Amino acid sequence: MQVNEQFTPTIVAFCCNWCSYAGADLSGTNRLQYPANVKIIRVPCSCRVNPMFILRAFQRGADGVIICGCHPGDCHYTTGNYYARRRTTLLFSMLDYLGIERNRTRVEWVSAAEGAKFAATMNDFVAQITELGPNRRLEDLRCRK
Amino acid sequence: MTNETLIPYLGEVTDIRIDTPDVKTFRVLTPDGVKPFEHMPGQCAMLSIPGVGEAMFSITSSPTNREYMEFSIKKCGCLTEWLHAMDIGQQITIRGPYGKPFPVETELKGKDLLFIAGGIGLAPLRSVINYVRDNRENYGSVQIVYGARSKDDLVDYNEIISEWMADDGVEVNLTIDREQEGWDGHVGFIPNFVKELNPDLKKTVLMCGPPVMIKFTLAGLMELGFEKTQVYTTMELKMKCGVGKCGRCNIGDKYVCKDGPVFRFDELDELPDEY
Amino acid sequence: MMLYLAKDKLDVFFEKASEKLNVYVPVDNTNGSAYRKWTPGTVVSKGLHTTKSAKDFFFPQTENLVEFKMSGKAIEIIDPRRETEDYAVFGVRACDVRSFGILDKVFLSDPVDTYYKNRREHGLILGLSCGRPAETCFCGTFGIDAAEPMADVDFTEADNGYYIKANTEKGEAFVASLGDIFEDRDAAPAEEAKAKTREVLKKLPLSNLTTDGFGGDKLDELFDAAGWADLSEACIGCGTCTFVCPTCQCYDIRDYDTGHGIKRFRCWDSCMFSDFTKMAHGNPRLTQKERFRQRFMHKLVYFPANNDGEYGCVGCGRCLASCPISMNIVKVMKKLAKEDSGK
Amino acid sequence: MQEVMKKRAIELLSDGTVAKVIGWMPGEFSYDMTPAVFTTAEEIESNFVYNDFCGANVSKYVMREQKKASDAKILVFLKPCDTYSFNQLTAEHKIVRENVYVIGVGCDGMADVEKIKAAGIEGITGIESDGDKFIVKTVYGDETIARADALAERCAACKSKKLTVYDEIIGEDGEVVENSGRFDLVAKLEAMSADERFEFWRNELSRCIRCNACRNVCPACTCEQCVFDNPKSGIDQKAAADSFEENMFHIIRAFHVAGRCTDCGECSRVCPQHIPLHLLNRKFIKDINELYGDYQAGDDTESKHPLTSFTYDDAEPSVIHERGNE
Repeated sequence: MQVNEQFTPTIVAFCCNWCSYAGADLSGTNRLQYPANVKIIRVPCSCRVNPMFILRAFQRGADGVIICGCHPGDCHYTTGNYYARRRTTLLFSMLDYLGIERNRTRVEWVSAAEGAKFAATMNDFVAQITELGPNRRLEDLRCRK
Repeated sequence: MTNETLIPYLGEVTDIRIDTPDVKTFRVLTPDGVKPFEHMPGQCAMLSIPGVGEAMFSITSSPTNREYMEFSIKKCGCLTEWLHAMDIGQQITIRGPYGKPFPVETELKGKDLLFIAGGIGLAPLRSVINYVRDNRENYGSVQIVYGARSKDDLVDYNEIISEWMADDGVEVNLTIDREQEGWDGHVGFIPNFVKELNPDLKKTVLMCGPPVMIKFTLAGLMELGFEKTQVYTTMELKMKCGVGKCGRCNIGDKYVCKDGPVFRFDELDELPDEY
Repeated sequence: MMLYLAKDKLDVFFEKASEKLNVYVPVDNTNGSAYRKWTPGTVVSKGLHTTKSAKDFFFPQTENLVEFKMSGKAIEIIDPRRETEDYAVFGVRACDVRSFGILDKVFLSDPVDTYYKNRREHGLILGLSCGRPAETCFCGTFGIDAAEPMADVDFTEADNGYYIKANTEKGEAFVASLGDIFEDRDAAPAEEAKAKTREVLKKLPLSNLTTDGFGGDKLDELFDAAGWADLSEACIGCGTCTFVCPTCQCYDIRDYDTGHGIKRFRCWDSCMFSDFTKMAHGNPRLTQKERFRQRFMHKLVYFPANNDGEYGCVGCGRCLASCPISMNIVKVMKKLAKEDSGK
Repeated sequence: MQEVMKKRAIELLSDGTVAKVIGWMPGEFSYDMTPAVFTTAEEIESNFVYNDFCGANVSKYVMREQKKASDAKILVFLKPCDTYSFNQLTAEHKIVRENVYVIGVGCDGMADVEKIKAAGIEGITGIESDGDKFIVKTVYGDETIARADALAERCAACKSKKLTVYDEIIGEDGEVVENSGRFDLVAKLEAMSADERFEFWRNELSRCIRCNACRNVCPACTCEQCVFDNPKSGIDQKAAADSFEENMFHIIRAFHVAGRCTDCGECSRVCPQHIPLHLLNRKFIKDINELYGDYQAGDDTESKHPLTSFTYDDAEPSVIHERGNE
């Protein structure tokens, strides 16, 4: 795919309230830069992310979706992210199976103390999606502006 | 706009009156400040909020009202909740008029009329009542029996008290389901109230209300000696197109949106029992 | 004499026709076929039926009706329609041709559905008489002759080619506009082919199915028939029969929020779906029995009551072939007729 | 076999063991049987059929009948693959096992009339089983087709002929089939490039007409109200108005039954557009087997579903990104 110089991807980041959202907060207070086109959606736990959320993000114009939760073993609810891990693995595999670019999705475990990791992850993910170009395979044409 | 049936006109809500805890009356004009279209009593219009939904509502105001159109709407579903939450000045879409009106210019002319309404069922009848009041010379006596769960649930109590009750030749009988402080009128359900009132058998009845009220009131009227050919009602079914094509309001060989919503009970008898 | 087109010149015909309008032809896919726009190299399906009927051309499964732009309390209404192109549909069987007449009765009656009318006026139907009807066919029950589709132009396969007959002015103009690609020939082989088809039709297992006991005046007998409970017992409430049916025309109107406006579209709906009549205050058809009954009552009683006795079924047999539990209008008609005669 | 089944059904009805019998009634052309509920011996005597075309999985009807009357005793005939669905429904508390009398019916694979038609046989008026072939009567003359060629696609790759639940057996119980080859097509797809896979699935899913047959027939789809029917979900799409919605419906549906799908193949059987929907479900099954250990839904009613359990050292989602061939 030809990479459009002007292309600024829309990224949706589902962040768990207890770790990754706090991590995002910390990266903010530390004045670490990450692109403004990352839209953070706070969820109580990474396992709250229904596969439908991910698909609907793509439907409404996301070019990449990233899910951030506590590191395995650190879940505020003890086990939530273990379930999320299985679910997202299977969903990503299914998207890949359908021929949808697998690199449009990612899971990262970011703790409340990892502000730097959060910013780095987002920068890396944005770069990755920019390189991939706009989401065309899992797009709802009616929503295209 | 065009005269396409499925493409609506633009309407603007210019006034919202709170009638009861769950009924509001909306005044609708076009953005140019005129009435969206002419109609006859008993006819309906499709109101919609794009993105929320579209539904059929009976037009509450009388055709004799040349200035605006009014809809009394009870909060009970997705769209009505949205309508109840909106403010004056909100634009909505409107299309119509749909359906067959009450036969005010034919069969009802010169007749003594008995209106029986329960709760929000007054909405479609209010249009007829005011039409009759404005063309008083064309009709005989008018009796209105109206009931609701409580005094607070009587829709537009003000108009009933100050206008209808003040009219000569209009008899208004109100009832509520249960005793209530500040209410010295009749208490009891409509079917029994109608029987107690023992109306003249010459009257033509126009009835609207919840299905259970209709069922028992009709039985009561039959007991008193009324014929089914004397009783009209107006129905409600799910509708989408409003013009007899989408198939949703199909009962037997009739489409409620096109062949109704006003039916005489002997006509309803010929339809399968699916409403 | 009749116009004749040799089989090996069919592509020439499509090519010539495509210069004037878009031509759609049935094309095979996995275990079925569907209409596709003809382009050089397209192979026309030899199958009897397309999996879905041809009603899509006039009444597509989804279609945008109107769009809205919302800003604050204001709404802007936009008519999204563009100019419709002229097109021709090739290979339409007699049953489907008749179905268009039934859809016309719904959509072209007052008030006219302009979306439908527009497509109908721009479309040209090229019918194809049946050579090898299937066991599921029962068009004869509704007085349809599978050998004479009665489309704008009829094609009859015989003598290694097609015999061509224009039935309407539009069809005649179309045939004339293609000039000299047809040749004049004696019509005898075409008549022979039709006669052969009619012989096969007589031998079909459903050839003895009649509409006796059904019609606009049979509401009372049929509505309360005991058979509905058994017939609908296994129905899973899907929309397969409705969606493959050439005459089912119920639709839903829905809004879709695109994030920067609202698109109001209509889409096929099925009376078999549990939410078809569901509204805020309840649902008048609570069980599958009532929904199931509605579909068949509509085709066999309500529709004829409103349309001079014409039934809302054309006997194409698609529902027989595709129902997940093999319940269909033939079984319904046979059971109810039996019950009726047993009274 | 049909006669033995009829005899047992009548016996169990007569002695009061059961009040209802779920079976099949005949169709018009000897290949179009309809599932039916019988309540009297006379009905069974005159109208009960069982033959090579009774492929429909009737386990979900048990749930439906119990919903109407939860305490009615029901007799159901289940083929091996149906028993897996039955177990799964029992595990999910959708069926009260005690109120069902299960007769397991041995199975050697069911025939599919689509296969016969695809072989070019038209105008079928009757089909007779004759050893390893079928004699097909048609209006255009008699034809024969080898049984193996008429076997339903899903039966050709049968995962198990073992009856996993029964009160008694008619016919012969079988074994789980090793190397059934049911994942061959999935593996073939996995080996394709992303572009090819996308092309393949667009071609298949674009035919979807959203009739909901796959969902309604699926023994794992037992939600009281499907999210795609719920007006409050925001995605109660009635039609696949956009290619996105075609994808979403099938991804979500397959995901929702992942780990619970027994691979009975009903979704592909009922699809009027012949979309190979089972390939979505099988992908999940294959992934689950490879990532979290072999698991067969409906094997029993006790084991925990792979999506409601986990281990501490499960694979990270990044394994997907690290796979070969993008």
